[in-house]
Amino acid sequence: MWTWNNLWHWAGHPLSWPGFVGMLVGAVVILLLALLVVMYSIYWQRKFIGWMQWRIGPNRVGPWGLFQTVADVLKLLVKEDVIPANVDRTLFLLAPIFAFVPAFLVLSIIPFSAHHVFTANIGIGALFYVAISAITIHGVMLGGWSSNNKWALIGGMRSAAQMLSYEVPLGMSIVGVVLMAGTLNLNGIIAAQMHTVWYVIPQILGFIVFVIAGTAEMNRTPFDLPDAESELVGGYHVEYSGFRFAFFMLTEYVYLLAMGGLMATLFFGGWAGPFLPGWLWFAIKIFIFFTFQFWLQATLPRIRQDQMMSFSWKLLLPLALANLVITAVVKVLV
Amino acid sequence: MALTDETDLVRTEEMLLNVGPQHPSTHGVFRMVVKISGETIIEAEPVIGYLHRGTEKLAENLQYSQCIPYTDRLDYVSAMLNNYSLVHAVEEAMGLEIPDRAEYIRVITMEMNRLASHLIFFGTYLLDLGAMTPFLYAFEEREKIIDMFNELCGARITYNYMRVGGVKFDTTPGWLEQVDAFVKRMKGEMVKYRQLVTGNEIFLARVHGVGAYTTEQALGHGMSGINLRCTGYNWDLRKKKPYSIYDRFDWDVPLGSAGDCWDRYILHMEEMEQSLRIVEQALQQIQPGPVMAKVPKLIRVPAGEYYSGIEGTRGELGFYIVSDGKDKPYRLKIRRPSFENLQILPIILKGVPVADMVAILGSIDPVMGEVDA
Amino acid sequence: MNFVWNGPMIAFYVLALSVLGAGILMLSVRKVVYMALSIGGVFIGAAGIYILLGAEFVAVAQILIYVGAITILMMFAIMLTNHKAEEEPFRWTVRNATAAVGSVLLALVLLAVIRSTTWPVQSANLNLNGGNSNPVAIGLVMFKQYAFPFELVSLVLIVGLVGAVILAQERKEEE
Amino acid sequence: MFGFLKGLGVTISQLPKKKVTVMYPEEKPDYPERYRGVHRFIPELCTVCNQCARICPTSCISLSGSRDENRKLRIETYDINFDICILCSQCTEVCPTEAIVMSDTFELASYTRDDFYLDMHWLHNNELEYERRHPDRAIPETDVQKKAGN
Repeated sequence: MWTWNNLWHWAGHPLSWPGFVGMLVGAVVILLLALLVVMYSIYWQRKFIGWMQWRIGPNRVGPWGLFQTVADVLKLLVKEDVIPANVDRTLFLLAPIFAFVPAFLVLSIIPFSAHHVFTANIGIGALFYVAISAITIHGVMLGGWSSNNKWALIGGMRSAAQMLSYEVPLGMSIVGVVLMAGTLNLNGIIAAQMHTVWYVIPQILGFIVFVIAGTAEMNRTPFDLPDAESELVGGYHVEYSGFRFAFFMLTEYVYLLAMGGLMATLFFGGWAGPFLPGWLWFAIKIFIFFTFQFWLQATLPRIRQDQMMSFSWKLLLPLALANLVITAVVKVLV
Repeated sequence: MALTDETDLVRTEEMLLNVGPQHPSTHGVFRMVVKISGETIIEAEPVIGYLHRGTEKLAENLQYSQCIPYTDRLDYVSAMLNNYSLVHAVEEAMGLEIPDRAEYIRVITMEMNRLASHLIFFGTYLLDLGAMTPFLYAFEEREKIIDMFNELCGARITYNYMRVGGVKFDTTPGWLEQVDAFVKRMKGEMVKYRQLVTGNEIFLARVHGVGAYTTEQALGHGMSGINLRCTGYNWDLRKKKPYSIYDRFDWDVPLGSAGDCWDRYILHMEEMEQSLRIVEQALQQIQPGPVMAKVPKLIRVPAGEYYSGIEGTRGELGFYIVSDGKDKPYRLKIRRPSFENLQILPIILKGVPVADMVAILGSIDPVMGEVDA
Repeated sequence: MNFVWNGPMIAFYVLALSVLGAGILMLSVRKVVYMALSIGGVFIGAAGIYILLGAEFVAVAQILIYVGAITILMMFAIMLTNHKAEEEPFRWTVRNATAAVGSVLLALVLLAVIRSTTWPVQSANLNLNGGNSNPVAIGLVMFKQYAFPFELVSLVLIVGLVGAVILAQERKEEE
Repeated sequence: MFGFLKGLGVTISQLPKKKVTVMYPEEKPDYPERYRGVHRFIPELCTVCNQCARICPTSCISLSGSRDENRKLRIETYDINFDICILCSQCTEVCPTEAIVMSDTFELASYTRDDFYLDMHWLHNNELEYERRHPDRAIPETDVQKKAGN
């Protein structure tokens, strides 16, 4: 039986007050960590894209502009919370929360490191990610609808259609890995990879599908249709300002972190790696994923929405299914 | 388009969407009232006039030389050509003989300006389609052209450089060498642009077969320039009605065939290369000499009606002068190519998705200063 | 009935109350979007109860399919089609009154049936999954024991799907 | 099929390229001599010929002068309504003594419209500033005397 359970000191024991406090502290630590990562991933995004565009990126706030994003976040937090007159008030206020709670919820299953990290070691981790991240669609969609703005409505609808249709190939590409590892538990998947090669090699087809579908799921270039600046002037969050807008942005970047974590876990052996400590390996893998996303963002134009849909259903899904069949056949034969 | 058939399956509510006048992809203060069903446009109505400054009326109270700075502000991304078009019309009317060096400088600056304008097209078009890096690359090269113009005539956008009878200044020492170095550098940049954008599958999927129209439609709407040539109709005033010294250079008119966004895009890229060719030859042929003809201090156009059109960056840019023999035009009519080119929008926007609306509008490449005059 | 105040019990009551609350909310709000949203709340609450019962796979599948897809599709339909966004305010009519009486009667009958049934008492250490983890157990049951019914169900679903497409197609031709 | 990979190659290869950003407020662009910024004015040179006011397409220049004891015209007021000036430099072109010339002052933003009424004092100060910035471009004092004497 799987024994990593013993590492999480409250797992497998009845709930006690110290355990509860530990959970709470762990949640806060992860939250703060996520915020920090989000801030500096935005900083890195601006720097990296700036360098590729012959610019120097943020350079005014702090040394090398290191506090630029901090300043931006502070600005967003102290900004007036504008609620336009004709919005559906309740939903307008709730939508950012719907979007952002699942984003943090999925972080709970990402195994950031082998030890000392508060990860829910649940048996259905991979499926949990796909399921919970689906709730975010509600936030995005309701945000777009309740704004009572036509651009926001189109953005919200696009987003819902996109996330819904890319969830399927995303899930299918994960199934390939699950088949190989024989478990849905993310820790189990890492452990299974420690015995063999990283799954990116045998699952290369699934990996490609995963990266494309994951990019689409996060609404990033070239699938940034929901908030297409040049078409929809910002899409679903066009009416939002202040910290509610910050919530939407936070959602986007926390998903970037979570998707990076998931990718590292499923295809690159998670925290496993020689010499360096586990959390550092994990950070390096996520960092590479971030950089790759920003690189795409700097290079590619935006795909059109009908092409986006047919790309998912007519190309990615068959590919993912083919990958699944091949994996199953190989697994049975070998 | 195929999209309309699919969306017919679901009856959705029609929605009136107001695009602009402050929309990032309308290239200025342009407004379109589009009726959409789902994301498909069923009707589009362009609304113009947000940048109207009454240039034509103002000109009636200005001397010809005073009109020149106003032409800068028509098509503000290719002011040199506007300058030239006006002074060319006046020179034709007066029958002036222009010194050779002045003509060469004019051609070099005009073609460089065309290049700068097409660079803006390249950058903003890709920005419309969601890629932001080409914009910065294009603007960096344009910056170099503008810096050279700044050195030549003292302004970065509104040059006010051409004069009736010649140009305002001779080149500064070393300016022609700068241009030469730029042309060499720009050829390398063009290769980079092709690698970065022209082969990109997403880009190809976005522009191929989008916003196509036929030669008949284009002619019927009075379109000109690249927007006409993309349908395969060979019409370039530099070849068809040669003006200035364009007959001294060896260059081609690139032609499209399908009349879609792809053709318009690729024609812009090819025209940039042709402009580089012309500038290169002009740099070899230019000789020292005067840059200003003998012109009376107060310019008077003989009574009569004169029209002269040149190949502007966006099409036939013409100035129609009605003169009663005084030092001010009785009436100055400007044929602004962007205005004519925009007329086809309601037709080609019918049945396309909202995302393509941006792609089509960008490919027509209007400049609002010129549309509203 | 004896109440045991342990964690799962508290969680059960919280979840059950929120499911009921979301259900009542769905019936009482007037805006259609709010109704769709409340039904999403019901689904999430139900998923919570599944987790309490140790059926985590079912819970996650519930969220994935019902919250992630079905509710979204409902909202899609609501937001994109032509409809009245709000219901008429409630009025007592004969039909409504009859429906109310019927519902109360149904509830009473159900309650009586539930109370009169003798439920098998579960021993605490009964191993339902045969030592396997949740998804594995489900997979084994579904593809070994009930493989034929499972395929049959998928066939029925396919027929339903094709039928829906054909129906939509026919309506278009009539117009 | 994989044309976008070439594009990715282009962007990544630009990483080590020299950055083109000008750190603006600390580091100002060096504008050439012909640059048309805000006008500068040399009162000693002005002959009150009114040509600049007449050629101005937007009629933004107004000036007045009077004869001094030597029956020579001396400038008294010289105002540019910078609100409507389009910096076309026609005035400098017609000025026979180059009393009105363009400078390389380009920071034109202001909080009130009143700041855009540039009087002779402001314009002359701008000239002095310009001479301080570009000693090499300043007109020698002797030349000023000579031109003013004519």
